[in-house]
Amino acid sequence: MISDQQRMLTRAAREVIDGQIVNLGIGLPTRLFHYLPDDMDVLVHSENGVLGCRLLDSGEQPDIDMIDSGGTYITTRAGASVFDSATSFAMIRRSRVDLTFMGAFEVDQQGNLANWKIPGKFSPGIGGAMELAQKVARLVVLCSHNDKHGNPKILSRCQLPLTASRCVSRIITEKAVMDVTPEGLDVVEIAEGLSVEALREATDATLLIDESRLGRF
Amino acid sequence: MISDQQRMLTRAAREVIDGQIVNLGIGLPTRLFHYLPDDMDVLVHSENGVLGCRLLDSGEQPDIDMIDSGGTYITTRAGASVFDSATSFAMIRRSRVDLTFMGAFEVDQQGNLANWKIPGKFSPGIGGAMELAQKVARLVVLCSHNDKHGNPKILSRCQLPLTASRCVSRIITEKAVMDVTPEGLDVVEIAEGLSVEALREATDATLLIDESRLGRF
Amino acid sequence: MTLLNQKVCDIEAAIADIPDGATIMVGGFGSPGTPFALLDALLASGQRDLTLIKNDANEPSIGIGKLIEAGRVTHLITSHLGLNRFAIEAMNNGTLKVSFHPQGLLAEKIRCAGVGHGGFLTDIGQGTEIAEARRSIDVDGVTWGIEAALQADVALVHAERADRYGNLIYRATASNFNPLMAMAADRVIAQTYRIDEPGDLPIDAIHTPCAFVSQVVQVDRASSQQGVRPHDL
Amino acid sequence: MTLLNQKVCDIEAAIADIPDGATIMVGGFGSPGTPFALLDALLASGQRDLTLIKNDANEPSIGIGKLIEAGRVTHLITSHLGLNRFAIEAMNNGTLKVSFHPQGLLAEKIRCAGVGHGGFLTDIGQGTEIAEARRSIDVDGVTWGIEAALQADVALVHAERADRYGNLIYRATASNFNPLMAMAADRVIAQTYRIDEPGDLPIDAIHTPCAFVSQVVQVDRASSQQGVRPHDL
Repeated sequence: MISDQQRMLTRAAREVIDGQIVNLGIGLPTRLFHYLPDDMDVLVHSENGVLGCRLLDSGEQPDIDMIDSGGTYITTRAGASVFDSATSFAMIRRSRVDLTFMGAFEVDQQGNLANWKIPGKFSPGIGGAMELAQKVARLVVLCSHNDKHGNPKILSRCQLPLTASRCVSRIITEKAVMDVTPEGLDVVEIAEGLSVEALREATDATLLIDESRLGRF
Repeated sequence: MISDQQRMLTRAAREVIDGQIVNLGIGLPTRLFHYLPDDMDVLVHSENGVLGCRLLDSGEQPDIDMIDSGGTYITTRAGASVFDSATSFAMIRRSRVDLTFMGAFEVDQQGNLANWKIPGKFSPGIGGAMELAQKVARLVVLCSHNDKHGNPKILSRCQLPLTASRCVSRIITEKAVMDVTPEGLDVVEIAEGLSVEALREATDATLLIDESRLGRF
Repeated sequence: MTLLNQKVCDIEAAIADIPDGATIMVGGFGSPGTPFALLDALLASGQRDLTLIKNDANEPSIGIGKLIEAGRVTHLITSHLGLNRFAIEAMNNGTLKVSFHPQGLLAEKIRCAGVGHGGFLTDIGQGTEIAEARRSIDVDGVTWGIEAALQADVALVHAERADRYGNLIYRATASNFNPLMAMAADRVIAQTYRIDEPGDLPIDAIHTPCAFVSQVVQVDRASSQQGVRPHDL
Repeated sequence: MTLLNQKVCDIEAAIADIPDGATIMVGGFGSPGTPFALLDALLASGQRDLTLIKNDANEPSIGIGKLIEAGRVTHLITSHLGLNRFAIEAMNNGTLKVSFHPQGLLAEKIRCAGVGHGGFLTDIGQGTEIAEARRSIDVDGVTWGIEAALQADVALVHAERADRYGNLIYRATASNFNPLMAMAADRVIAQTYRIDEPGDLPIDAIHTPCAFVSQVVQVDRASSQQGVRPHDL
């Protein structure tokens, strides 16, 4: 049986269109590397200065000058390029990265995202998250539906300091695939076997659910 | 017998210190290429994006992708690099070009320089002159002492629109070598055979002349 | 943005949907780096009322000189027209509006748009007529002139070599404004002598990563010969 | 500036005259591009009360981590400390002042000093606490945040290869902040594995032209091994 994470990653990989430039946030999104088909013309951008990352094959020796922004040794695929940090963020700020996946502490129905700071508890710095969140053409949040205490992370309004406002297009959790709309979060898919009531209970945001067209994943 | 221009250029070449980065303005200063000794570690910067220009040897075929900022086909010497226009002007604005030679319509005893525009008569644009004049570490003006009507170009105050203010260190004409000082133009050398009176007559600025230490060139 | 696998196209298709009145950046400093073939296609395609952004106006009857002489350019944003007497004439008789910027500031205004900033603060031109035309601001007791980013609808750039994803390599002094303009326009059309497969260009040698480039067009090396002038000096 | 023919020197001489209290930029994103040998020399040389500017704090007990743990750093200007728990601890217990900037803005603030501008206008962080800390300005009806240029007394950079004039070539993701910092400090000290004669580096391959570099120091390739970590993911 596949895990929730595997199911989320399999679903998330379907967001990627052949020919796109994609950035994978640190944590769970980085694992999407394993889910992208090799035969697609997709380049993975990493903000430390590389476009066209791929994972090392098993047994392939790491190059100590070649990491991604999370510090993992990577290598490059055909069509890759390397560049300095200014060029890397120019790409981001000019929305030349088509799609990014990011984790979240909180995400809300306005599309606001909080994923960098928990005042008094966690503040290691913003890194590249703010620019990615604000400027990448399409931002898909990939996170657990609830925190480890069971509290909803999908909210009507974020409480934590924002990474960027009104930046999220879609949210994928183990429970649902939801799109940010002016009226609320439009639930386009729900986890196999999960009831609409259970989803509503686990969520602290306005959910728009039309059961007649609700997909399962 | 050598011409006035040859004498000026020979004198100007002595301004260059081994190990410097030098920019040669369009016109007469460009001819300094011919006067720089080959055995010096000197790199000539051209603002279109090359550091380490040299003239083509006679019979050497031009490369259509390799010009200097005046449009002349050039080539490069050992230690050269090429770069984009932003990098080229970063070098200039950061005063990483040690020395530039420029022509002048007018130059005055405050070190103000006018060499880009004659309102109503000549205004083809500023090009790179403003940034070079304002920011290169040392600016030596290389120009005729008087215009073609015999009017002084060395003035107490420029009348034409300025290229940059208080930017000139030294002026070399066919008549004299003069340094800009708070008290006036300090004449350090005078042309062989020229009288101090003739120099004063040809000049419309305060000249400081101490005949006991006055060099000839 | 254009998908990576859909960038190679023919020159007429690349130019055809540029509208009348477009603002177009054109690479090149003098002849090197000028996208002569794209400019010839633009001339043939017929767009009017263009605003061009280029370091210079090329020389008479080549490059953007052809477009200016054909009356297709309303406004030229540039640094220097010294080598094109027809452009100076058009400026002087009022048929061509010309906006001049110091060369390095022009480069930075373009780069500024290319990296997604709104403008930058400079001390270049303080005390000259350049500064009189712009707004200034005091920061920590220093007065800076504000230069706004300069954007365009389209950039036409020239590269020595490319791959079909749009990675670009420039050569020698044909680089100049090309890498800056290749970041700064909504749509970036690159002409090149050779289009390779992804992976054929060394990763450390790529000057403009493909992310910035919308379309890649292969042109004949002979198209650049219109810029060749007698060897001088 | 340093004359072209006087740039090669030994590592102790390069570091020795950095004063206490200096502001020092340090290249590198994580380990790649971090000038480990120069940092070790700085540690040995004894300067105190340093302000460091680096993307991150390396990892515990390597690179600038050593300087932080030795109590030699008063202020760190950075983007992210995620991989160095000792640096986070020092920040939390108040022994290290930390100023955070979004990574791309940090890069641009450095680059801004490197090209001689005073600052730039950005919309990054508008609507977040980043924007509350800075001044803003309206230009043509759009509100922009003003980010000031970030300068330093010294930059320590790492290059794969150099020549004795100071031309630099970076490699792979060891480029990162190095070319930006190599423009932005009053004095730029580059460490490299190999110093060639002028003319030995291909002119199109040079990333940082020698004009920006003050001193070049040859270091052993093994000096970078301190940044090697077990292969993860």
